[in-house]
Amino acid sequence: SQPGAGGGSSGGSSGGSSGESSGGPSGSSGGEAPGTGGSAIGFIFVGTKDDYGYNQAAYIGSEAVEKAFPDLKVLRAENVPETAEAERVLEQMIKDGAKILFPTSYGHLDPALNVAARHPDAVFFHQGGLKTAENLGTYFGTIWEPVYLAGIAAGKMSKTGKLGYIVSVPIPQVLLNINAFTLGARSVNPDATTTVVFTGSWCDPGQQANAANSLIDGGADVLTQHQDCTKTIIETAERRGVMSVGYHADASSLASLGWIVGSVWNWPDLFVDMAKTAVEGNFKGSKYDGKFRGGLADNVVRLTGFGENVPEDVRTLVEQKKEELLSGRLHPFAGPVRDQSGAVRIEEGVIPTVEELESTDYLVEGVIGNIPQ
Amino acid sequence: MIADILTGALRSGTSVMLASQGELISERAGVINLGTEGCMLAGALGGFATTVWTGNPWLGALAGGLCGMLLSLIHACLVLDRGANQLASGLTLMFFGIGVTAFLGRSFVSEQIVGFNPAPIPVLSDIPVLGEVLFNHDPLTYLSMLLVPALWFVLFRTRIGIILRAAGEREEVLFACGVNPRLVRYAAVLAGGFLAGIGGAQLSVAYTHSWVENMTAGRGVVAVAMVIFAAWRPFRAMLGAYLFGAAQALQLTVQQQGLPISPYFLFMAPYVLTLAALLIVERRKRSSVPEGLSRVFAADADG
Amino acid sequence: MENQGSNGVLLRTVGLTKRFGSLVANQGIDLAVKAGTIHAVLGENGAGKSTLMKMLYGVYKPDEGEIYMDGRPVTLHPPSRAREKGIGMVFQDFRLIPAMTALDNVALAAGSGWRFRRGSLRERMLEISAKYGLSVNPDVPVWQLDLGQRQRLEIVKTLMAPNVRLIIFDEPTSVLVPQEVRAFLDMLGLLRKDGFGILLITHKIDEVLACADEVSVLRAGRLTYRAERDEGWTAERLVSAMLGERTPQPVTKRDRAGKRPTEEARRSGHPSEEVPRPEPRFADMPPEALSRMEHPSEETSHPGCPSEGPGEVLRLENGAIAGDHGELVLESVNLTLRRGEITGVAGISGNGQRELAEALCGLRRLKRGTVTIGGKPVAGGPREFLEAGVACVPEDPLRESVVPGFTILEHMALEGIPLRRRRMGIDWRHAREALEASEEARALNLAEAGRRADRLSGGNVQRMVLARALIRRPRVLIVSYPSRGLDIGTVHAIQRQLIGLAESGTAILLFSEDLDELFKLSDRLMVLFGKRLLGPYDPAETDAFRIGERMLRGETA
Amino acid sequence: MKTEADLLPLSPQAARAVGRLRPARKIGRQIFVFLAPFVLYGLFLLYNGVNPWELYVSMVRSAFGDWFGFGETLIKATPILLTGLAAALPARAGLINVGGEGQLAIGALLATMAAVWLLDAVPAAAGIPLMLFAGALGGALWAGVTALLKVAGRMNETIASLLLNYVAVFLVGYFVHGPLKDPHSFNWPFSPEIARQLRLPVFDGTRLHIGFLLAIAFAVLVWLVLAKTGTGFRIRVLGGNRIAAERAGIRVSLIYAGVLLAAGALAGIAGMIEIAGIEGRLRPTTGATYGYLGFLAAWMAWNHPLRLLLTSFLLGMIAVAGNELEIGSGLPSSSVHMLMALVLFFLMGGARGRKA
Ligand SMILES: Nc1ncnc2c1ncn2[C@@H]1O[C@H](COP(=O)(O)OP(=O)(O)OP(=O)(O)O)[C@@H](O)[C@H]1O
Ligand SMILES: Nc1ncnc2c1ncn2[C@@H]1O[C@H](COP(=O)(O)OP(=O)(O)OP(=O)(O)O)[C@@H](O)[C@H]1O
Ligand SMILES: [Mg+2]
Ligand SMILES: [Mg+2]
Repeated sequence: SQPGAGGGSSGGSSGGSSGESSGGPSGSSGGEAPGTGGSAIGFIFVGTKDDYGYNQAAYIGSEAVEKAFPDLKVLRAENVPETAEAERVLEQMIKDGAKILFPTSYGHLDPALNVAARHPDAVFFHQGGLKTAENLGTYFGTIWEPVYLAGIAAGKMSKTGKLGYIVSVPIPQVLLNINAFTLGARSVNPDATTTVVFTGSWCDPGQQANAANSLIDGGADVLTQHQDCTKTIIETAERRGVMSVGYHADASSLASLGWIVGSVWNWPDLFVDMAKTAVEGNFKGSKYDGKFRGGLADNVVRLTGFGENVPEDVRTLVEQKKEELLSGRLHPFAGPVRDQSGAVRIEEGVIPTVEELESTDYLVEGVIGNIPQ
Repeated sequence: MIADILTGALRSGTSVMLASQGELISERAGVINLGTEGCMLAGALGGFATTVWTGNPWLGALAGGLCGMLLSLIHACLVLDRGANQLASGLTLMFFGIGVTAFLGRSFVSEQIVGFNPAPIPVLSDIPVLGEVLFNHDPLTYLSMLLVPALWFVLFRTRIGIILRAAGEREEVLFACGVNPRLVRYAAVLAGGFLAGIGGAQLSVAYTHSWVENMTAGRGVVAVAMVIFAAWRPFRAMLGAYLFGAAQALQLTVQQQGLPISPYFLFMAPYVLTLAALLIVERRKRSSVPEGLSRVFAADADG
Repeated sequence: MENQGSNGVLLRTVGLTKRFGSLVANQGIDLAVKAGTIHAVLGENGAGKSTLMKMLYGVYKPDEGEIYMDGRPVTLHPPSRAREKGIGMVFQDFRLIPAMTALDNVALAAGSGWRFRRGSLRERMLEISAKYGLSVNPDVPVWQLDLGQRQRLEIVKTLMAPNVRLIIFDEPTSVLVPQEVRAFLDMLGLLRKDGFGILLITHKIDEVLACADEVSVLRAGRLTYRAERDEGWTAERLVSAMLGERTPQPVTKRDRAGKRPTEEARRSGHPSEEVPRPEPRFADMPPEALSRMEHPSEETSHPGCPSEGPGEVLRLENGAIAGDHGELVLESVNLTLRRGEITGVAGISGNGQRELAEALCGLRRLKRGTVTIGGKPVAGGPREFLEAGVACVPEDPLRESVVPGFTILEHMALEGIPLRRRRMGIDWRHAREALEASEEARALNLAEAGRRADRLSGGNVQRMVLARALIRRPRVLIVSYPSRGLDIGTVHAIQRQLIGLAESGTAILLFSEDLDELFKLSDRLMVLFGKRLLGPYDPAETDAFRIGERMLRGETA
Repeated sequence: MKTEADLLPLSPQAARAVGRLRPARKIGRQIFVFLAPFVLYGLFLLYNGVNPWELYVSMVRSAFGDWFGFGETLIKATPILLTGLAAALPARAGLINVGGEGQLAIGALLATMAAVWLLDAVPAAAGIPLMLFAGALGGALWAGVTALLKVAGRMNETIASLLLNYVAVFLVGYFVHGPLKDPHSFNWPFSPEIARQLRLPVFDGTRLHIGFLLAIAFAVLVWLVLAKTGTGFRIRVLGGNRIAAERAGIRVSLIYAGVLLAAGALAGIAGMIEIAGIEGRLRPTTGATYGYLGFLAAWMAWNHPLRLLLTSFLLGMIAVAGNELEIGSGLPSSSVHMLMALVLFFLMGGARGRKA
């Protein structure tokens, strides 16, 4: 079971999936292009739509789709676990008329691949996956770009040089963001360190408050996070008089004093465009048939506004770095990049590929904390 | 660092502590409520919502307590009136609490509140280590600290306490004394739900200032375990809850040291520690299980 | 009702009936209790005495009939009503909470309001205990009290309730030693003098003869006899009212004639069943009797020197046994049981009877010492003891031997009847045939095999448990209080079985609170007192007074 | 001599017949108990702007409408049945095992480990039984911790097993993030996929695998053991009265340990079936909540293995129909919990008016 590596568009289709084990009730695919002729579009989320974070961002995207296609029904299911349970829900949606499906969490990939094999007439857009199939493409945003910029701002603003990062579980996206943030901060403040704390869950405000307090007690004066819900950490930081960097959602209103900046998703335009492509039968061969990654340049990810207390020089520095990023002169992960042990992970002069970045399994120099191995 | 851990223990242990004091009342009267988790959630949501509506965290705390109580009323009815199995009813209540609060709480996830904030006690909070650990908390935490001696007094020094304990030991004795044990148990279960609700409200209104679904994440279950660890004594239940809090704080501190220990083992620590504490306690001679409760645990096959 | 004006009648019932499902526990009971009198209620097991009393105390609601107090109809259910009306009850199985102190127990029952003043409550408690001679330590948890003390506490508790006028005692003397019975009856006298109405339930005819002013006899839920003291009553009359046409056959005593011809003579003052008289009372003992005790030279006593004797089956050497709370209850206990002999153990309840019995059944590990059965040391749990041939009849069979929902047959299969396999399962038909063929089961008049044991009355459960032990024909039988709370007929049947078993070669250790029974059955007697097992004594060479003396004071000489 | 037996005019058979009188009222009550939660929930749906009748119809259709849906119901019921047995068997010995959740997780963990590390190239005929054994072993090991705490540490098994559930989840987390992580997963936390031949055979047109037949076989086996064998007899004696069992020479610790280990093995097999039948690989949340659902199913079945067949099917059905509820009504998934809890509440409140 060799997963489809390499950047190819529709390679390694059934990598790891058990497609043919069940012939399945395939629709009347015939000559029709996949994704056309359906009466609905389905979205499944791993959490609730109101989490002020990852799922809410995707949910907002689904609302835009609903508005853009008044003739199509939008089916949604929240809290779909990242197990074979997702398969059942996707099947149910197909039965209810959906021909275009958005499984929005990384763990929905395998179930989606299984269902996709059974239903060649449907199109799947998976959020964040690295495997694709004939009728399944993946999309994602290079959110590490704004996170890097936020790291620069944080490195500038921090007085103690101790940054705190509260994360859930050590998946690649999380590690990638930690690394981007740290590289950003150390690019302007070489002594800065990022202390990472895992909470083990995506949204447990009690744990988040514990972690925030613990980091602040340990001397951190800027907190950021990779959690599905983010309010508690920002409010706790604010109450304890330290600064915060946002993620997923603009929470500047929660922290009038300590807010620096944040990185957020902006799915609506992309979702509508993807859906349109599929509805019109143009999925095959489009840029979405494969691995699509949108970044700052595509406005799929964005940087929020700065907090009131961020001085002008920091703002200009960040804006300037952003320009460099957009113009391609700057790449946060341009080698050399060293990991915690000092070993070089990205060689001098090398620019890593999307696959390499999205399967990060190390933390860069300057990060305190460790990932299970 | 020790002071940080102790402070952390109080911060994250208070909600568990409140809930376990409530559960203690209920269990002293012979009813175990595994639905404490659900009651805490109801309290967390009720407290948060009320604070959003009124802007007054005190009203929020009160409403949280009442919501916890309302949920525990279901348990009381099923167990005391319908003779349902206490453990099954409690587990169902837990599911119900999770479902209902997740449903009703959707619109509150993005709300903001002005909740309780740490209010250092003037002179006392200046005492070097102790001041930081004990006297720099939110008002509900102070109240919870006062609750423990008060509960002890009621349980062991008043006739109400005697009646309550009697209900948990041998209801036929209470019945023979002309007191209706069912009423006593009702009151105890409701009081337990009330405190669990306040514990939940502490979490949402005082500690995290936020509401998300299932935000108690097993704290109610730990609260129940702590009551057993405490051998049904209020002060020990307080100790147990703080111990749990300390384990969580310690876990985070260890992570920040960058020691090569998988965080997953650290996540286990509070639960393993709770188990270890239970083991140590249970090894000491025969523990003082209220007789009525031991019958529940003995799983009398009929109910 | 005709008896409107009270003329001293505190309480009157008319046509009181109570059914449990299809079982009629009480049928049309008319009863009257006057202030300042003791009204005894007699009846064999399951006659419905407790049921009647529970209706009077409001625990059960009568199905039919009325209750009048001071001539007015009243409702007594639930107990809070009965208590308001001035009724107190001392239950057969006490209504105390073991985990709480005596004072807390009193506060629970006697207090009111939500607070209580420990000081004044304790004072009142001590006052009442002093007045009626009911000493109890208020600050000790109830589990530490022996049964006598618990009963005294229960009585104090009842007396402390506001405005009690009528007190119900349900088989109060079954847990007391003779000396305590005496004190208890004296206390009843005091209560009577103070104007309380007293309902006394008992099996013991001599107690009725000793103190009752009026007696009612229940049989199978109906009132069969009622009389006042002046009307004159005899034991025979009462017995026949209790048992109906069935006349109790006296137990054939063990034939010790060959060995100990003087036995009957020595047991002076011992009542026989046919003409029961009050028990010998310690308080009544003449000074000569006391002085005689100072010369116990004639008794055989070999504590601490067990030698391998003939027919020795079980030997406990230097045993130390801990109680439920880890405290040492017995230390350096030596005991030898021999083939075909019954060894009786006397002692005030709570002196280690239960612990000793449990240790010899393997339920309780010895702290020190060894048990040898048939020359082989036995350690380990009940299983090892069972395999070594020990059978046990526990103190409280309902709690310790009955499995809810299981039939008598299944209970018998659990220990008594060996189970045969049939294919992969159990051959129940074979078990049933074995049970039906068993003499012991027939002799003890066991209820039918298919009935649920947890719905049997106490006496039937006792019979079942005993039959189960007998069927196994064990080498050693440890039997605790086999006749506690049973009627005369059952007691005789059980005693005959025990004697028969001993004659067939089993070594029996018999715990009993009934000295009469101990003397009648035992070949040797021992006494539990103060963490020690005293004796053995030869029943032929000692008497009830001396044993009673040792129960209360230990070895004084 | 007159005994109590003589006073009882009715034979036990006759008495039982009397107990069965008034069937109309009884049936009436059962219908009420079954319908009331749906009516109540319907009101709730109406309030939220959903037509309850249409929704119920589509729910029933999704669970029974075609083979696929019906298969889904059976798939859901399978682990519930097994974890239900894991609760029911100890319950008959007087133990309350709420640890099905953790036992299932560890069973799945060990089954996956075996499949991935040892059985990759082993043919199905040997591989599947071995994997099953590994799952049973895993569950039994985890239940063994509870058993050890219970027997040697005299700890209360309810609380111990409940707390161990949390530990088990983190343990699985450790493995899927660590040693058992799929090297080709781009560092995502799940195990490699198990070899194709280790997957359980599937019925055509559905995802239904033969695991559910296995589960039914186990239910019958547990019933046979409990009802017919000497061991079962001893287990039930122990469950009825522990002291009586001790007095009868039944080795209490042995039975406690035995039933807990067996329960763990059953739950572990549920975990294995989830892996080999459905998931194909281990993820951090594989099999979540099946343990609790199993406990409730067991309770609803009065711990009787055969009645458990029915109750686990019922819960499976609600869970499957719940998906349709969510998709069709736009209500959040938490509303399924509410429906399930309502059904349980009414069962609890209504099934037993009588007390012991
Ligand atoms: N709660 C009950 N449910 C069903 N039957 C009962 C109940 N209580 C008592 N009985 C039955 O009613 C009858 C009378 O019982 P009761 O306890 O009044 O007898 P008793 O005269 O007090 O006997 P004992 O001398 O053994 O105490 C017995 O056959 C008993 O089995
Ligand atoms: N009405 C009831 N309410 C609650 N629990 C019950 C009820 N009836 C039976 N039980 C319990 O359910 C379980 C199964 O009961 P049942 O009497 O049917 O089993 P059984 O006949 O002993 O089993 P088997 O059929 O295996 O021989 C037992 O634990 C029993 O105590
Ligand atoms: Mg009685
Ligand atoms: Mg049966």
